[in-house]
Amino acid sequence: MSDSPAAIPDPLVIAGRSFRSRLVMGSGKFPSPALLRQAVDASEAAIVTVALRRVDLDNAQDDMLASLAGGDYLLLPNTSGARDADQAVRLARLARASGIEPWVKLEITPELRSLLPDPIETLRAAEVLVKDGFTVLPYIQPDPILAKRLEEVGCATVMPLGSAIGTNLGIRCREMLEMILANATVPVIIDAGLGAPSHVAEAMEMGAAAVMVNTAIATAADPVAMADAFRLGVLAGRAAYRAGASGHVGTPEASSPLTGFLTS
Amino acid sequence: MSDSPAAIPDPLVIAGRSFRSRLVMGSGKFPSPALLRQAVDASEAAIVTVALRRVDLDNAQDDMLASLAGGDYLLLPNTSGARDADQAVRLARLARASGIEPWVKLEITPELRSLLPDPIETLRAAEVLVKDGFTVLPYIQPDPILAKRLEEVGCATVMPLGSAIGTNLGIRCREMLEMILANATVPVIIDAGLGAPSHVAEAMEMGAAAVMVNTAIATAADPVAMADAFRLGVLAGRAAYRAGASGHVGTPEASSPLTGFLTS
Amino acid sequence: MSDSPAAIPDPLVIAGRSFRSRLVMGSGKFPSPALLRQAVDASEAAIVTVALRRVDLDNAQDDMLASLAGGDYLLLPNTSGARDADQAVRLARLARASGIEPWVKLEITPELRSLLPDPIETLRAAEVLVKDGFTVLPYIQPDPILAKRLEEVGCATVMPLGSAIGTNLGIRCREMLEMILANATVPVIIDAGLGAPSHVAEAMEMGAAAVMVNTAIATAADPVAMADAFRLGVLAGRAAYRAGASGHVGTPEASSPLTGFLTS
Amino acid sequence: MSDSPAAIPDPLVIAGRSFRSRLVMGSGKFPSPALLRQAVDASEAAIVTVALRRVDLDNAQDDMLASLAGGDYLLLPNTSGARDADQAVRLARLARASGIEPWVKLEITPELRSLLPDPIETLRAAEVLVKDGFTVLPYIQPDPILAKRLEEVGCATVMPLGSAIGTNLGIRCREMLEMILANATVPVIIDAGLGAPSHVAEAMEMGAAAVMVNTAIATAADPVAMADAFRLGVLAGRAAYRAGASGHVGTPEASSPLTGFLTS
Amino acid sequence: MRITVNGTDREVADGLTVEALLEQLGVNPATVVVERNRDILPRDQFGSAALAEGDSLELVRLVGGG
Amino acid sequence: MRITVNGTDREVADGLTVEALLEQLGVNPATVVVERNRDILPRDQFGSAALAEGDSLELVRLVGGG
Amino acid sequence: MRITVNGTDREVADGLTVEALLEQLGVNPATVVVERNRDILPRDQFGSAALAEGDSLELVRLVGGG
Amino acid sequence: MRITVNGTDREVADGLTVEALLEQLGVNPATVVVERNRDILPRDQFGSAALAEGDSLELVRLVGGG
Repeated sequence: MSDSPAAIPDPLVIAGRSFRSRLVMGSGKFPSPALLRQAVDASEAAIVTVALRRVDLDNAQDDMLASLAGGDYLLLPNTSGARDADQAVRLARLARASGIEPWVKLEITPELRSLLPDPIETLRAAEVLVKDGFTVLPYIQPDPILAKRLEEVGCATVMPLGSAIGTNLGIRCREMLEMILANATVPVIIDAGLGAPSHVAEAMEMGAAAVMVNTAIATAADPVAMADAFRLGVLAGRAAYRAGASGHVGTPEASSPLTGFLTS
Repeated sequence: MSDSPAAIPDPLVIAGRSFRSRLVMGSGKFPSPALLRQAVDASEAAIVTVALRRVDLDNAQDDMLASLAGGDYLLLPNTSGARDADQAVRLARLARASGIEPWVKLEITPELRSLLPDPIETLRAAEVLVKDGFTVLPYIQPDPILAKRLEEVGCATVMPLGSAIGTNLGIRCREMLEMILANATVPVIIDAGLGAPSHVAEAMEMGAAAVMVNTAIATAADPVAMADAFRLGVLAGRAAYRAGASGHVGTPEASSPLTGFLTS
Repeated sequence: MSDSPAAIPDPLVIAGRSFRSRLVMGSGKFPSPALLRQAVDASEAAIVTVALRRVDLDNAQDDMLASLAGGDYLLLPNTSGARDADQAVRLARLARASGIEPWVKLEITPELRSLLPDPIETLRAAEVLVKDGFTVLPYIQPDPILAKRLEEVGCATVMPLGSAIGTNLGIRCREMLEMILANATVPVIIDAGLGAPSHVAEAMEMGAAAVMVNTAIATAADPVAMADAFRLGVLAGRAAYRAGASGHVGTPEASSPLTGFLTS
Repeated sequence: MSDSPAAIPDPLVIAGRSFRSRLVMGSGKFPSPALLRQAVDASEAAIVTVALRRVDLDNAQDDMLASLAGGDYLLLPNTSGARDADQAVRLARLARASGIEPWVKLEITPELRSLLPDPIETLRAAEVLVKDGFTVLPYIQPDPILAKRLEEVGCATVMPLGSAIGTNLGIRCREMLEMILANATVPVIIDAGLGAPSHVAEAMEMGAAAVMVNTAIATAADPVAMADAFRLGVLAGRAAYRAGASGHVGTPEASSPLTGFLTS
Repeated sequence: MRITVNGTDREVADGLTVEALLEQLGVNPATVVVERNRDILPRDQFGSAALAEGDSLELVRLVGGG
Repeated sequence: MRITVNGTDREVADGLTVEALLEQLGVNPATVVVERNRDILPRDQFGSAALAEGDSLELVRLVGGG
Repeated sequence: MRITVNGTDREVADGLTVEALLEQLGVNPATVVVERNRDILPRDQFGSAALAEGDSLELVRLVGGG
Repeated sequence: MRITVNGTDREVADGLTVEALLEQLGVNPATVVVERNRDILPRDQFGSAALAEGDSLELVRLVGGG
């Protein structure tokens, strides 16, 4: 999941570590472990998020993630289910104890209906987890002031949402994201609500360092093909960002010459 | 530019002819013939539009298109500069006489400032050109009724605009395009105003058969890299269309399980 | 419905005639004749559109429009139901024979599902009706070239749609409407799809001379209160247009002073 | 500024107090005290925000607010200039000491360029000020979780922004505002970025209890006329909300009858 | 004799005037517009215009519409 | 003695009251709010409150704002 | 003795080790994380850690999530 | 004799062929399209087609366009 920076062209660098892909993929909601693995492979994601849950003692053998073994990606545990800072910290430490690396996607959502992040608890937990040695990637509203504060307490990235999770609405608060992108000194990963390759392409064109997608891939009719579509969308948007888009133009402009025959 | 349909996966088929790419590229506004050719190659476009103009007798050797020789794409002449049906028909016939195939991108723009198409003259010219044996691809407003009438007189496609030419504003009259896409029995190529890979991805996700791009590639800081970015954007959008996007969702929906530890 | 221009502040002037209101109201779909009349009165509309239909011989007494008698507004018949120019001309002449003035809202919609206007037939009918002495107000797509051609054949206004009729989606092809507004020398009345007072306010702020509303009033829970809401929305947007809006600003700007206490 | 609730039709009620208008007007940036007063009167606002600043000892007589004396509205001091909770609390107490009522628009903006609110400091200051007896109206991002927490500590309203202050961009994060409106048990006042009557009408149609406007009125070519335009826009949107809008419709729908002559 | 009214055949008395027909049908002559064989019949001729075998009439009027 | 008013040092007469200072500065006591050494000074104490060496005053008032 | 596992009371043999409990429950020790009375139990202590009356255990593991 | 080429009058030798004219002008006959008096002249007639007094020629070719 990480080569030496020199080896990867245009790597995503988080906390000093280089990743070959700018697509972070979530592993929830897949119809089967096999489809999950095939979709992850098709996505070429270098970071795959996972959650932590009680073992179901009636199906103790069940292991959705077994199919992910041996892959060349970082497993990034989230703190989904946490409703406050204490719960999130507890979840992060449990995840670390499973033997994976001390990275955490910090999400604290007190309200089950919307699953929107709590800014107060998120900052509180981020401070604790950073001090505890975690590489912290917090999920937040597109709130530029909060993003800056999280950066100041040592978060490795910020992960503002494009729109509410699972809605597939794409980027709905564009100006706030633009302000975050303009001021951040850590990588900005746009997360949640990105429902189509055009959405992730837009995010990358705006200058996002990476994007995160789960629902739109996992619930597609063909998740593996959709993973490939998102992979292409990220590449397309990133390529455009680097190629220097020419920007909106107020007035129409011909693409054919305005001089010459019949117009003379 | 055309293999047997069997040989190309998911080909674009216009008037019975198969094309390996769903990106139509315009050749105007490039800084140099060499960059034009490199960008066309990077785009992997199978159709490249060209215009027809008086030879500049003071620079008679000048040949912008020389660099395109030998390429594996259809040269599709447009009728840019035509202000009415008669001029467009005359231009189409002159283009055909240059030795290329009898295909024509029909555009009639009476007003130089906006370069918007004239529905009346376009239908009139389309009827004449179809009878004269041309394969006609008319550039139009996203007007579903006009699209249907052009289809009825035998046009091979319709090419509704996303937004005014050269503005890079993307798709601005989405509902009208959706109605055209829902009703068309010919391929719909969305043309004009597509300024970023996210725009072409969106067009393809909506079900467009192809897209056309010129300004956004030709005026990018790095046109060759941008051509590649658009190539990827088209592939991404098409892949998503085929993979069966799961659509917008009215309410937030978790990607991690809602059961288990800490939520019990 | 028309005073001398001097008497009305900021009148809408069409074909030399002044109207006290910039809200054109449609009379279709109302639950009862009484509610229709109350809503028209609440709207303060000076122009009310009507349609022409066969008398239902099983209910020959039925007269939806009886309640409109004696009102101070112009009854403007439309050509709804016409699928081509000939039918529209026939309808316009029948409407005139009913004894009302020779004004007509020209709408030609060949396709029943979308009810979108046909640009070719509309121009054809407009030419005939103008020559026949009608004051012609054509319903069209937001197509700036078509708008100009209709103006050139003598139409008194153009009535581009905001979005498809009955959808309440508001203004969806804003740039095209802006081009029509910038170039028109006749009043532009934005029609169809305006589903809320904010939509009509936006249309008026853009510089529309008037707006037309029917579905959103007639199908509201309280049509009379909604008619009043639209009346206010038109007044609000027109007042803002005349007051000189200060326009979008790229960057945030304080409304409180940036100097002084605690910031020194 | 406040009658008995019975006397005002559809009053805005904040902290048990009724206001006759749902437009809150800011008093910053006006060209002159006289224009400020005329605009306030034209707006019919029942709440007018003010700021607190050091007396300029070189122009100690200068009193921008003298023109507001004797008006029938609540003067609502803001904490503009505060960069953290301590500064905001200090400002609120100073404002109260000036003799006006203990109400405060709480705004804490650590960053001068964007003037966006700090969620952490805002919650902290809100708790202190509520305990200190203030009626607190906090300015926030459209963050539903933060809104709920502020409500829980006793804020009298929440004031989420439509878009960044002074940008006139209108409502840009609509879904988040909708979630706040759906869940709030205190009045929601949409503040900042509302640049046109259509914007405030939209906010009111969505169910906002009130809106706040300053820049768009103060910087209009004619601030008094613009204040009237916003007054009308608020009334229009509120009336539509109460009249029961019929909502968006997926497919076109005729406003004229689809039966009868020429369609039979 | 047989005539067609609004697309439906009817048997009416020979030489019936339009005015009489409208009265039979209960149609208010003040608001109806009559088209006979594709020609508009002016309202002041309703009383004098006698219908003929095979005439095709359209009786239309204004209704609510947008 | 030296005091600080709105961030600027000033030399004033010993024992000057706040009321007298405001009069010297031309500041209307009816609209000003006075904070002395971070404590708000009630308006009814302007006349009796004598300034002391090193006092830091903030004189603020309401202005237009959004 | 009685302990609580994932929120449910269970009767187990006195002095049972965590490793033995996991085996009884069919839980793979290589992927599970065990929290005992709110403290994480390192995996290398599963074999030696004896459970006591009233212990509260959480057995958790990584699953798919976004 | 005088002819018009791309909107500009020119004096050329009597009886000049199109092919010769193109050579004089330095125009590549392989890529140019020639319209004479509004009729397209097939490329294989460039050598044989003699120009006449007052002829109006358009010499056009494909260029970059969108």
